[in-house]
Amino acid sequence: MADKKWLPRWFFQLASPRWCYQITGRLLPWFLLATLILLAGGTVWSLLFAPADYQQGNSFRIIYLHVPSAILAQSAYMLMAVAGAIGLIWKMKMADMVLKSAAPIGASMAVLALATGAIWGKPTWGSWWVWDARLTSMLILLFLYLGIMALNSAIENESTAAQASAVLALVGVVNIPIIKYSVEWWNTLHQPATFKLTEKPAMPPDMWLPLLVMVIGFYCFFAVSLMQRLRNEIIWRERRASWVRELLNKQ
Amino acid sequence: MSFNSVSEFLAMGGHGLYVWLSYGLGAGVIVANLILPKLSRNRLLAEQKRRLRREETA
Amino acid sequence: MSTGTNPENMQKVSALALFMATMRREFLLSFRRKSDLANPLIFFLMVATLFPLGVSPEPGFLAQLAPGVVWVAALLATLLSMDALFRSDYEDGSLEQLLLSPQPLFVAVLAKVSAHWCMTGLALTVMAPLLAVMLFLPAEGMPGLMLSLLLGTPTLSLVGAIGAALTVGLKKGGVLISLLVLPLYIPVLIFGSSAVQAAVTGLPLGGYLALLGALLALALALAPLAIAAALRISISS
Amino acid sequence: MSTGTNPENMQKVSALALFMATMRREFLLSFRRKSDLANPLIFFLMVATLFPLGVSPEPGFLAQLAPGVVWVAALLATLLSMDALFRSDYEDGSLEQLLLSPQPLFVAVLAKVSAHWCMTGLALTVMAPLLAVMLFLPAEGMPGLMLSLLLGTPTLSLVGAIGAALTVGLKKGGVLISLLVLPLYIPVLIFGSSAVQAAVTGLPLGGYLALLGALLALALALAPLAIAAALRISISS
Amino acid sequence: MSEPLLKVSQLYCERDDRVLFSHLDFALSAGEIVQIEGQNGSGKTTLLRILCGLSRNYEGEILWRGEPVQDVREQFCREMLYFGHQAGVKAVLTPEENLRWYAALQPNIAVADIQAALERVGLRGYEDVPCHSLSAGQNRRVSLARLYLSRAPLWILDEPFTAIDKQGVAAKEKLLLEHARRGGSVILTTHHELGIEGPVRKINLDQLAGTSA
Amino acid sequence: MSEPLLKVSQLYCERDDRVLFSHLDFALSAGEIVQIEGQNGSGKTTLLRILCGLSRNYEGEILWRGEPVQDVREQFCREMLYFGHQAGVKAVLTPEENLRWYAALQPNIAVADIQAALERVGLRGYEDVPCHSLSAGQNRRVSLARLYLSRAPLWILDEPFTAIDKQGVAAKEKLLLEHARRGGSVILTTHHELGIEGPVRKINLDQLAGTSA
Ligand code: HEM
Ligand SMILES: Nc1ncnc2c1ncn2[C@@H]1O[C@H](COP(=O)(O)OP(=O)(O)OP(=O)(O)O)[C@@H](O)[C@H]1O
Ligand SMILES: Nc1ncnc2c1ncn2[C@@H]1O[C@H](COP(=O)(O)OP(=O)(O)OP(=O)(O)O)[C@@H](O)[C@H]1O
Ligand SMILES: [Mg+2]
Ligand SMILES: [Mg+2]
Repeated sequence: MADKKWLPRWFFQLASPRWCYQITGRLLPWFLLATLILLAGGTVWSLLFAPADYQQGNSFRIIYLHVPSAILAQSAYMLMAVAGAIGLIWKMKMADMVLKSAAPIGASMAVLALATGAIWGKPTWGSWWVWDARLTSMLILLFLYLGIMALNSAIENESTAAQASAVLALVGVVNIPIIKYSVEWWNTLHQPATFKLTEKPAMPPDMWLPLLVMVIGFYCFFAVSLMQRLRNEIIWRERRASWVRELLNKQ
Repeated sequence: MSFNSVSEFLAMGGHGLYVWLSYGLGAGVIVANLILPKLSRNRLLAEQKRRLRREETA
Repeated sequence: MSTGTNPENMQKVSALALFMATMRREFLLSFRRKSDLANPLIFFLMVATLFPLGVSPEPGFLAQLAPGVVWVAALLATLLSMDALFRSDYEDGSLEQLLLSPQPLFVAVLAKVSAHWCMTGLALTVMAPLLAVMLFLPAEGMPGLMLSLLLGTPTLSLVGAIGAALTVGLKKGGVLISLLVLPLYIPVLIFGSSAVQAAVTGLPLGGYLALLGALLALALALAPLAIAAALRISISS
Repeated sequence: MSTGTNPENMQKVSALALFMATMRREFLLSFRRKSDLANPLIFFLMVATLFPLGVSPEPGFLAQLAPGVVWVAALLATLLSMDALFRSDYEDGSLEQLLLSPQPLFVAVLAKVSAHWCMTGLALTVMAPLLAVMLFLPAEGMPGLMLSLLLGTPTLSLVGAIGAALTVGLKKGGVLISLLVLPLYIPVLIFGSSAVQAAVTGLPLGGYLALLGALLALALALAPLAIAAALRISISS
Repeated sequence: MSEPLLKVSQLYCERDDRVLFSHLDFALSAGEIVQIEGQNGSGKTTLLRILCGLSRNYEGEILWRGEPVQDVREQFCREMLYFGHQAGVKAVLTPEENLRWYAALQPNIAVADIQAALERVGLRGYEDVPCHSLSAGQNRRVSLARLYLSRAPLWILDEPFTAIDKQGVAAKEKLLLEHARRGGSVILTTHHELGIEGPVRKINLDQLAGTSA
Repeated sequence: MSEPLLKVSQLYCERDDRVLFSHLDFALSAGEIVQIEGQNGSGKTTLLRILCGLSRNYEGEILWRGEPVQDVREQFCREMLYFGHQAGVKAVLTPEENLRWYAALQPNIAVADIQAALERVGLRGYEDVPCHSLSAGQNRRVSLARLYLSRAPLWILDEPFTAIDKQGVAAKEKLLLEHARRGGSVILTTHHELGIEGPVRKINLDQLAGTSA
């Protein structure tokens, strides 16, 4: 343990499933409240009050779902890779659980980003799908998610499954910049920038403020969903521990 | 407020289908992500309680 | 028992011996059943024949397709042969013995992957000109094709072996492995086919080859360790 | 012991029971590991993504490729999943038991192939529109694509099973099977992709579909017997 | 019962230019247990696979109830149970599901008996566990449960006691004896000393190996 | 030799909610033979896989020459021989080729001894036959030849006598005894009654299975 002195105390508390269960239990209602307020407020704002884009008209409102889900899909993968590294290095069970719980949420965000993008593409580009760099790398990200989920579900033993997914997540994260870079280069090489995504335009504040609200709302939603799944996972894995027994008896 | 009437709001300047499809999908994904863990939690707790009871009697 | 005079050195010698012995064993295993050796090649050839049949037999059109199709075929041929890399060792218990050896695991793993590459990637590279002719690839593209395959296929073998190691404990890993590995193959595919296209159009292809080389260096450095870790994890359940 | 009142009839009943039990078992085997079910589909999807990446992302060009690529992808996805059809039964000894059953072997074989088709061919057909959109296949081609896949994929499963049965006794049959089976797949590929192309260009496609149907009828009549015979030969070595 | 169930005459088999057995003659009547003996590699498995019809790599004649076995194949399969080196157990299925499929293969097995058979091989409580989570011996037991289900008169068993613990072996030996008493007959190989007192006949293959000339 | 070779303390393992063993303590000194006993499914294989380091699915401590085994992994692997349920024999290679590769894995094995070892397991004349043309028992013998090559002090053997004929078993039992006399030690499982007279200690897992609470 001598070599772990430099790590702060809370890091080791994190390793305790019981402590995590309790702390997430206390945080969960607040995050849920924040999620509901931010998402409801953001949706109303973006649908009713944000101005329409002068070029794209009202289809522009899809951005308020599209961008948060795309950002979240990428962040969730980073989180998984970090959790995987921690799980492999310090053999921390909680990190394994985070990795496993984050995967389906991240995958559903990637699906949402792809679906909203595709829907948006139809009115703007006249086609559901275009082999653009951003789109392609999002699709590959979805494949990476699906791979991790499939591997996780194919291995019966929990800790083996967690470690195998961690290795895969790490290999994937090494590859993400390579994939992004290669895909971008490939596209600019083959195809002139006919359909280039509008690089962050100088949006007026009443356009990007609701976007900010939505992004924060999505992060809160991610936290809520992650904590819910995490708590389930904790109960399942610790089902033999006495504190879970007491917890079950209390309810 | 960018819209003058409900029908205008629903039409979204001709892009109603796309916008509402997106928001519907978004709502679906988010709600599913909140509800499914809740359901599986209920199932898990019931299962474990049953197991505890079984072990107590055994 | 035999600590020798210079243990450090002894260790290196015996690791080298393990590398050679493992290579030798893998080659023996393949040569014993000659069909195994020919199969990836014939598969490669057949995927390339499917295209003219399924898409269009027109030379001009095919020439445009050729760089991509050759690369996709090489990629699929590698992928197909990947699943068998560790599976038979797992099933007959040799893999357990390998894991329990005092020798560094990554050495044996590297030997297995090298042997695999010689029998798929290298062989595909040698075969590629035949395919290129069948698909009417212009002659200028040929050096680019060969060089890019030579630099790209080892990466495919190394990365594919990670997937094989992760799925070795599972029944029917065959399809799961493609799911895990294909996304990781995409950069190689892109740079590889771009190199061929550049060669066809007379553009400089040094950049692409350098990139493929960089990917290979990265894979050579990291993949053996990842494979070794994945094998230990898969077995320890 | 239980010769029953009408042995002829009894036999039919028990053969039907065997068919149902085998189907049920195959579905169970797949559903137990949910990923197995999704894998051929995801593979299908990924092969289709490789093409734009390897060849060219340009919609016009891809649209021309689309019928062929979708069909080649379906063919490869079926081929890849074929090897597992009898192998695990062979390895754990269930195949011996199947051969020693007094029931007609071709019934069990037909059940296995049907289950396999439901989980690959049928599923691929349902997925195909997604692929078609990704490859910019014109909307007019869609019905032709679906119909041709619906009629063609069962033939692929049946013919592939013959190859699987012939190679089941060999280690590493994975690539050998493609070698045996691909040539037999070519007519299906040609008629299938022609049907789609005809649909895209607005030509009548009844002829192609009739041909695919005829191939299917032929395969349905002959393949189960061929598979049964091949299995007996493979085992009795 | 004047006619033997199974009659083998002048059976000859060689592998890789080595004669495993030649001039092998024996007859098996109802109620008999025959143990094939021999060293490792003497040809026991090969003989059993020939007898049950899995291998056709032999010369000589095999009669089932007086008729050449290849002519009455279906009848023979109906009345024979083969238990080979591999157990024929699917790893992802539970013991019960495995046996259900087996019952579909053999029409005269009653599905209703499966539970009882599993209980008798000591797998009670494991009915719902997939077989890959069972031990080596438990996997063999799943397959051995078929002996309790079978109504076939002829059992051909290739090392049925591999990986089975002592109590298990004793129970199976009793079962074989019962089967013989009911008029069934058994051909088996095992390297283990049979604890059966009764009508066990031994055939030693080591003496039957021809010269390799 | 005051310090035991291997010392296990408070070993605990559960699988699928069933405790296989808990509070398992034992020490193994040089010259000892320990037989792990237990019914099918009692956890013998699981225990051996934990001891040799293939499975990490346990709680408790395992010391090798006084140090935690995970800290001296390489040293431990060098001094240990594991023989598992699967023989680790490649079917298309000949017995000799199989053993050559094995010799490369274990640096202190001399390649020159391989011929002698094959002869001692009764495979003389089969050195050049691919293993898929050998019988079940002969395949196991190829792997058992490793015992004659090994210089490792600790042998961990999981049912080494499966499929081996009687003479073969007797020879292997003698070998174990010799190994113990030379100061080696053995942990093994077998369902067969050991004919060894000497320092055999038995550990019964059936009594160690905790309540599933
Ligand atoms: C399936 C189709 C699409 C996918 C997969 C996709 C994916 C992405 C991704 C990954 C981002 C980056 C989010 C970030 O990290 O900031 C993004 C941002 C964005 N997308 Fe899309 N997109 C798609 C279609 C579209 C369409 C059709 C439009 C509109 C014409 C569009 C407009 C935007 C805008 C304006 C941004 C924000 C740019 C920025 O913040 O950098 N996208 N999209
Ligand atoms: N992969 C696995 N996953 C979960 N449980 C398992 C697994 N393998 C074995 N088990 C369980 O662990 C228990 C012990 O198995 P193990 O193989 O150690 O038994 P064993 O004592 O070696 O039996 P045998 O004498 O049959 O070889 C069994 O009851 C089995 O149900
Ligand atoms: N597939 C094969 N091809 C060629 N020869 C074979 C094959 N299988 C077995 N043999 C040879 O046939 C002989 C008999 O093998 P068989 O498996 O019948 O022996 P066995 O008596 O069952 O031995 P064991 O007690 O080890 O199970 C062996 O000497 C072996 O070399
Ligand atoms: Mg045998
Ligand atoms: Mg065991």
